Amino acid sequence: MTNENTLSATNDCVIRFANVNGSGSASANNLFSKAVFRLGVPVSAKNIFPSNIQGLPTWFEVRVSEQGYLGRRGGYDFMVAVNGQTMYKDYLELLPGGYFFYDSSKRLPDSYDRSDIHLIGVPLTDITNSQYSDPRQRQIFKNIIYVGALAYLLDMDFRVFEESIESLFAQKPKLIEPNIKALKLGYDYAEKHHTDICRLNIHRRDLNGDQILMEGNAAAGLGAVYAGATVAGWYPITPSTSVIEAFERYCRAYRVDKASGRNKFAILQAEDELAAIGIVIGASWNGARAFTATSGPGVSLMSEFLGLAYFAEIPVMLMDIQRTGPSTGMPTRTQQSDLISAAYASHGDTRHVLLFPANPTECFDMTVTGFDLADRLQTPVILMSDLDLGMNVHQCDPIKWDDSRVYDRGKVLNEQQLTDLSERWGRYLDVDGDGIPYRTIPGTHPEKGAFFTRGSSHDEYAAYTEDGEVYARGMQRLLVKWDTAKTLVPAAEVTSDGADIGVIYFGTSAYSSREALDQLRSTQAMDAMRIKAFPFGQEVAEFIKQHSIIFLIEQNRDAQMKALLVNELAIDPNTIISVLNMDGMPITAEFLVTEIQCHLDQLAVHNPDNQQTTGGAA
Amino acid sequence: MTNENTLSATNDCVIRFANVNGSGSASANNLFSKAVFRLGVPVSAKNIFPSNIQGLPTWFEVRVSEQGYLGRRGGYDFMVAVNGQTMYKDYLELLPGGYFFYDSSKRLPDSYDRSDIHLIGVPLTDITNSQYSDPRQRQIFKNIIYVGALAYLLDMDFRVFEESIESLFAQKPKLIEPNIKALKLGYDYAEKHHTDICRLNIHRRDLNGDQILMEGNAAAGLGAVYAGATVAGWYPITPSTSVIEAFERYCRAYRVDKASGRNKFAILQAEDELAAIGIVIGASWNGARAFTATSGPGVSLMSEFLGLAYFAEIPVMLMDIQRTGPSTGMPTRTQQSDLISAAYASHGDTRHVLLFPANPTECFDMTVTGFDLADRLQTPVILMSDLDLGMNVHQCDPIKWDDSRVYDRGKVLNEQQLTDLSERWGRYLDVDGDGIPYRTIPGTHPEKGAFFTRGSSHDEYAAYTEDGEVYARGMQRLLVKWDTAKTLVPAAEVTSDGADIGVIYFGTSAYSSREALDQLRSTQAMDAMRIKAFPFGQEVAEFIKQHSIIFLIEQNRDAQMKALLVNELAIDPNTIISVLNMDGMPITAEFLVTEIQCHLDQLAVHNPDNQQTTGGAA
Amino acid sequence: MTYIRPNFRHPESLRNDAGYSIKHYEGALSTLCAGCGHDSISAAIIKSCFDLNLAPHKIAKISGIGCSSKTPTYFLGKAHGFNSVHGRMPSVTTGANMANKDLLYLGVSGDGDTASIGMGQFAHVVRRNLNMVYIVMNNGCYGLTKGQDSATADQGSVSKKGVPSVFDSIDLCQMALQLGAGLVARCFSGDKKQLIPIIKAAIQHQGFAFIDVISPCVTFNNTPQSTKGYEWVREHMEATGTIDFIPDRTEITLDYPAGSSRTVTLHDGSELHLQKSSADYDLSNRKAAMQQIETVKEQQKILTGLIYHNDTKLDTHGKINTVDTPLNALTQDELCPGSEVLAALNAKLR
Amino acid sequence: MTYIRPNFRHPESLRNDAGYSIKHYEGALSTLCAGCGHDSISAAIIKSCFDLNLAPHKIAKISGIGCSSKTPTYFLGKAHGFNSVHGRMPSVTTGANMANKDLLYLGVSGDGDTASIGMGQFAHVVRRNLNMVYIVMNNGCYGLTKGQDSATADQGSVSKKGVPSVFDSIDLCQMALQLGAGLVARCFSGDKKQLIPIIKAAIQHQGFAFIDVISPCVTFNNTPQSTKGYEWVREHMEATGTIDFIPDRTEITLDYPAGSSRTVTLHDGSELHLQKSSADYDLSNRKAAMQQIETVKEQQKILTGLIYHNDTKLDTHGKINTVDTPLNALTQDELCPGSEVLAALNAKLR
Ligand SMILES: Cc1ncc(C[n+]2csc(CCOP(=O)(O)OP(=O)(O)O)c2C)c(N)n1
Ligand SMILES: Cc1ncc(C[n+]2csc(CCOP(=O)(O)OP(=O)(O)O)c2C)c(N)n1
Ligand code: SF4
Ligand code: SF4
Ligand SMILES: [Mg+2]
Ligand SMILES: [Mg+2]
Repeated sequence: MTNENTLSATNDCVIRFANVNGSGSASANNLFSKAVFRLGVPVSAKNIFPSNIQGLPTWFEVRVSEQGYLGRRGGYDFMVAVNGQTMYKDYLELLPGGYFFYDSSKRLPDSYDRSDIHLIGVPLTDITNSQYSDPRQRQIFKNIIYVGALAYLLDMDFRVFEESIESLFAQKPKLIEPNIKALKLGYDYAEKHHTDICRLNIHRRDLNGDQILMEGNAAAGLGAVYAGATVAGWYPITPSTSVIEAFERYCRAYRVDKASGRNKFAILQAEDELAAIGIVIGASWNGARAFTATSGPGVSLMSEFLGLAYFAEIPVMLMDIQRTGPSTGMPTRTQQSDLISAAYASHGDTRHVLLFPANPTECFDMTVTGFDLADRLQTPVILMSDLDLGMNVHQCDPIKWDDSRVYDRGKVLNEQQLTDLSERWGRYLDVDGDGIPYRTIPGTHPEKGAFFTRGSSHDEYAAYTEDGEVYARGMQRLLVKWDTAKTLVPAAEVTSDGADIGVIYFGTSAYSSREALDQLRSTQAMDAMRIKAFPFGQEVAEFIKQHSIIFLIEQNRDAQMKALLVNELAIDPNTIISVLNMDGMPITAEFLVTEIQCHLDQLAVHNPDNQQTTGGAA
Repeated sequence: MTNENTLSATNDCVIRFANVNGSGSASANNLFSKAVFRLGVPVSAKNIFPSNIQGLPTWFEVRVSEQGYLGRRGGYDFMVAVNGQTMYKDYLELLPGGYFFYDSSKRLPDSYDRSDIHLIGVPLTDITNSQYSDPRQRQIFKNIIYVGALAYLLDMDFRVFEESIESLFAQKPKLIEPNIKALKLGYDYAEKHHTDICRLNIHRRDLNGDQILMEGNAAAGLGAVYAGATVAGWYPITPSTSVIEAFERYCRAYRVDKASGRNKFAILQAEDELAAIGIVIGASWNGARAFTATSGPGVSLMSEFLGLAYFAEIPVMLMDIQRTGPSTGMPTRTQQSDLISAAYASHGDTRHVLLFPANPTECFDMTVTGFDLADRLQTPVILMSDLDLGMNVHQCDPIKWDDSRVYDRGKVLNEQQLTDLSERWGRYLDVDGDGIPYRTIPGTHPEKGAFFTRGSSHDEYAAYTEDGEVYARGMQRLLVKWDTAKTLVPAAEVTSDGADIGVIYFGTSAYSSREALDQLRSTQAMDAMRIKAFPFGQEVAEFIKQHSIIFLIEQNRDAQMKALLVNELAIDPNTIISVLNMDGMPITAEFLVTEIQCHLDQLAVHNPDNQQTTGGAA
Repeated sequence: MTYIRPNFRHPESLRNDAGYSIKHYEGALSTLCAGCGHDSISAAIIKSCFDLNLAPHKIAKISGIGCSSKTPTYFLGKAHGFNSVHGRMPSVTTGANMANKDLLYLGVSGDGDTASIGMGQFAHVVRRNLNMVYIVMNNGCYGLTKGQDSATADQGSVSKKGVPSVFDSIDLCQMALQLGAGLVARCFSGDKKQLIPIIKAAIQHQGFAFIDVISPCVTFNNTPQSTKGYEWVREHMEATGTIDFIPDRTEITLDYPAGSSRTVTLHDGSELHLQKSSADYDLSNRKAAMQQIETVKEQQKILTGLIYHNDTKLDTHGKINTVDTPLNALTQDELCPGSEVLAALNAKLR
Repeated sequence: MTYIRPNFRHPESLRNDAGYSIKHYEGALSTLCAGCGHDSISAAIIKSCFDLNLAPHKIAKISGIGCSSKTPTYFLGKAHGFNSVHGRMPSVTTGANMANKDLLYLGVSGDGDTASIGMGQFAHVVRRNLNMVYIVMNNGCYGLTKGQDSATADQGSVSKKGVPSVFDSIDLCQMALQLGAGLVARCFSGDKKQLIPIIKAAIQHQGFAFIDVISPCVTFNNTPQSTKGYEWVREHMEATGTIDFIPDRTEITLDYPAGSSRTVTLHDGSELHLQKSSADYDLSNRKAAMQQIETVKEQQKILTGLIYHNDTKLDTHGKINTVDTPLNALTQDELCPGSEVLAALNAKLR
């Protein structure tokens, strides 16, 4: 292999760890990525795990990027291949010029015959076998040893690893020394046998400011605590479970009454998702802030109840941590494919508010906003997160809370207000013209404000009716409320420079989209918009109108966001070119650049003067 | 009132009966409408009933139309007002010049002061009280008496009523005479007291050919028998229950083994809709033709299972007899509002085949076709009927069956075929390029063809996989299958004369749409298309392309068919003007004419030369 | 269509100790069929709440879908009501109860609503011992959808359709017992003397109280061969005892004949007195109660009355250890940790 | 990751009377955790089917979602399998059974899959007496979603998380009994000697056969304080008897000590023999069986073995009176009434 082909870079590489799940590799790999972060270098890590508990292939991808690109780039520069089941595939996937790190206790078979990569063998098994006798220790320290080797190979400051180990085991100091010893074993072996082989380096910088490392689900759970949620009904499902786990953890930390030791929260593991959302609806109806978290199959099961909440106008906060569908699909892979089913969940004419967080900080913020919106609009609000965002650790801005912020509990009449009412109160009466009526909470007033909530048709005073006109009036008012929603949801983030081309993305595609845009803009001006909510505000319609070519980036097969845009904003679908990633892996910048460039090239061929481009179909 | 204002017509009127439910009026009213039919005059009847069992208002609307218009016209010419609860409202709703028939045993209050209508009082209570002592008889014969009076007032051949009674009570001949007596009581009273008052007549014609009177649900149930369905899992819900009741009735008639008295069918009332569709999926998977019928709430609950059937590729025949949503909504009113939830039911990227019958004959035909399509495409097929079609008696073409027709059971390998296979068989392998793989039925072959069905991701050989590429390949193949579906579903019915304007409708809107078109065409050329299925065939796209102004008629609030068209065919939504009826009552021709004319007038104002019309937003 | 009024008609002017007249406990006009058993149960609920001096607005009435589930509209018009979706009353009530432990939760359901589509939620609300009264208006059929057999229709029972039910019936009292309900009773809508004291006891009970009320559907399931018809039930009822509810034992001292009676003391000190009991088992013995139901059933009879009572178990709130203040009354200050703790939290995440 | 092989290893060459070797009954590589109880149950299923000489392709194995529900992939590779959705195995099996009464239906579920999300479907498949074997691999937790307590987790039981379960557990055997199952058994995955004969009996049973197999989750619920852990179960098992399955009673005449044994005869003439029984109740007496479970539980023990057996009831097909030919085998000729009858029908509709 010639030197020119050797990958070399400082603070710019992708390292992939190939492991077996249940083997303790996760903590070692996290130790590595956290070390990068602590070196002040932007880092992102993706855990690609199987849908079982033990013994199947799992990967961990670490992107190191001085430029701060936190999405997947595409391609692997360095492979830590310690899973025999997938090793050959991993080997083939390495980029030319890259580094293949493997356990050289066994020699590589002859089929491993690439001449365009660097082999880095470290006899992990031999080392651990010689150093440790306990099988469990052998397994654990084997992982730490390769991290130590990486520290040398990537020229990383060893001290940062030591510090990490020290803080990690602050509660169990006995474990500090053996772990550091294991690190050293790897470091030393690599130093001795692979001196100066690797031209990928990770050197200390100070680029991470006050950023933190957090999982989106933890942030959403914390958001629910800050938003004052007291009731959670839920049913376990990957990848949403950790939202509730985080909520519980933070509640235990901040919400236990000191004096009595009793809980200012009620978390019920329900018997299924129908019960989970039933609990949320009952609690919300009764004036508590309540929420649930689930994934696609749960959203399908909640569909009937979502229609009830829409029609009876009950606040619901639902978090959909999307995974790859349809059906059970790939439970441990990501996707943005529940958009249509969430937006229009339930039979009849229904539509629900969606929020699209793009990082953990937004998971927190949008959760809090979501509760406010649900209360204000008296309707379901669905936080459309995904596995990538929810279960991976992301580098993001710190969580902030403004102590002067007051919860918006919406139009709820208290006892005094009810007493003071002179006109007849109507639960479903639009007195302000915003389509939002006033509600009351059970038990508020001895004489006034009681009403009957029902999913069947009702008049302005909540009485049952089969009068088509009255029914239609109520349904039309819900459209007025929908218009109000457009003015209340978070606005899209627009970067506009008057270019002809506009690129739209949302949620976790944001990371890679930004990186791709940086690359594409070197040859072509492009504006960008990140959608944060459904229904869409005026700015979304305008952005689309202002650009003759629109690229819309999604992580699903069926261009679901496009369907929402076209349907809600009456946009000509032909003006939108979909760029779709659907394989369950977080979208890469490389894919985006290739796809968009390819479309641009085609357009150029068809319209050499680049004038009246109308875009191609998706 | 001047004579000019008096409504007068032969075989062209709308009569509305206002009754109390549970009072036995239904059979009397049916007797009346059936008499019209037997007089050879086209008739249609709509039963507008409450969502309870006894004691609430119910209406029955009979449209008599020599021209053969079978939809609702709009307006009432003759009101049979025998429900005190709604009488005043009924009174006000009568068209000027119309006839108000009431029980004159009690005098009308002074508030009944319209001078533009004819009052026809018949002392129904007095007559029955004087003639009958048994309270139950009094109630029943009161209804028959007003039918008798109508016979005179509308100048109908009395013999046809006698014949109807005779055939109705062929099994209980004792009841014939008293019923005829009651009819005569009414007839005679009217003849004596209201001689020649009424200028609406119903005279014998021979316009009904070989047509029949049937409910859509009965036809669908019969269709399932003819299609060879053997398993039905279901859960009661209005307005779908009578599909299963009909299926059972016809099975008992045609599917009981003569020798053993045992059933060649299995109908299970399930514990809920999830179980109902689970039963269908299990039975279909195991090679039986199976189906279920439900309404909106059931479709919502079936959503998760529909995703499984889509992804695991299991035939499902589902009938959605739509009612007014969302949630419980108006359970006894009609609507076409489950389109989006049915078409895209379930999380993830899913889409399902929909069929849109417009009359009972089509309910039969499309049920049979639906089973063939489900088997051929190995996917859910949903018959999108509605309450109006399903539960009202419609005049329609007779049911036909071609004995040379052979069920299309699709690509199922039998034992011999499996034995003969030389290549490796793959359950999800597209060998023909149409996106449809071959399946096998459990128990077919001792060695070959067993596979594992799952809702999780699978490769071409039905093995579990978490390989994103393999998953994506499967999902893309499903799109190929979707393209195949477009060529197999019933094509839209197009009437084209090269007009600029095209009117699109589907399902039960067809009746009124045709009538409206006849009216509108007197001033403006218009083409028409009736959509019969989703996904849309090429003809649908072409029709839209060929017309500069498109009106799309739907019975829902959110223009759901428009959303499907726009999304699936990449059509500019601005080219489609929605005409939406959403009050739960079957759409009327009057409404359509007014709405469309109003749009046309507006367009004319905006584009006086009627040239580059692009249509207005919905 | 009638306004539901308890049989024991009080003059409008008569007020209970809380100062409410009976009118305060009534609801809207009933739209059920004349003679429907459900209306009698509504009347019994009205009477029970009146007698117990409950503040009507401190009651939440929650139901599923069905004729039975419509009844909350017809009683307690001053209380908030929630007619949810079919079979899901338990989860909605659970959420409501979590939000505010201080209201009385009156859950109303039908046999279709509970024993079929709602079976899962029923089982789990029992298991969690939610503090509520759960009334099933059990007519053995689906009234609102026109009379299909329900899962409580006994094998061989014949409804208006004329076809005997082929499957075993589900006994909801046995299910409730099995799943750990603290109070289990079965009543007949036609027997107010038994029903009212039991509703009162259920209301006073802390934790999950289950009442299966056999409530004939006059329109679809009141044939002589229907085991849920008036005739059949009247003839086959076997009572655990004639029942008196005594609100405050210090107040009245009734002289029950020794040996023939027994007393159940409720958590607020009120008592349920069973006279001339035919049940010869310990009402607080679950195993015995289960046996007794079976034994009476073997005799082709229906065991009615209070079948089991035990209030020693913690309710859901007790089990998950929530504070005394209703959760919906906690203020933002009490709930939001504020900005300060975030500094430490963020630091930990670096 | 291991191939599931029954403990009693036959040489590959050994064939059963139907001519199949044990390999014919094996499945794909298991991806469960090493030591998972579920793998042992798979092995027992393989062995049972081998011993019973079943044609593998005449079996349909259907499951829900969970580690337990994955197992059908790991046994009977020649049989069609269906890994459906969470909690809905019963309805899919019901449909499959309706389509073809001639296959053996092996339903596999977990305690989460059955006792929580699947409770409703479970109750109703029992009630309908569907002819199937229903095996719950009961580990008291949600294995696949990482160890949350399930509804069968006993109050006070402590999983890997370290927090005792606060709610009552649901006893699925009692539920099955209550709902009318014809064969009810509880086993321990660690006791193949008991499990295999019971699986065989369940397979031979006509109608609904329920086996609750306590099957420890080594990863999340195998602590010493977990009542579903290996240690606890081994120490607290109380068996109804040591069990032998005797395929054909004419063939073998075993000499069981009189008085200490009892025999259950299955519909095909095979027998289940209980030796040294500790159960002193009549296995065909439902009430007694229910009592026995409770009694043993009161002693802090788990009753295992065959708990109840009675095959006198009609299964679902019997109740709805279907023809002998499997419905999926009826031809178009047999099913379609043809054009002729339409003339009469249309005439009636005029
Ligand atoms: C999801 C759903 N499925 C079906 C229905 C139709 N439905 C309305 S009431 C009812 C059954 C009611 O039976 P039950 O609970 O016994 O009440 P009853 O009318 O007998 O008092 C059904 C099936 C529905 N409303 N929602
Ligand atoms: C509708 C739905 N909700 C939730 C899940 C997530 N889920 C997968 S397995 C499982 C529980 C499994 O528990 P159990 O049935 O006891 O099986 P085990 O893994 O313990 O064998 C859950 C909740 C799902 N797949 N589908
Ligand atoms: S149908 Fe039956 S349950 Fe419903 S209101 Fe009438 S009598 Fe009551
Ligand atoms: S997690 Fe538990 S149940 Fe699942 S495979 Fe592992 S040991 Fe078995
Ligand atoms: Mg009922
Ligand atoms: Mg489990």
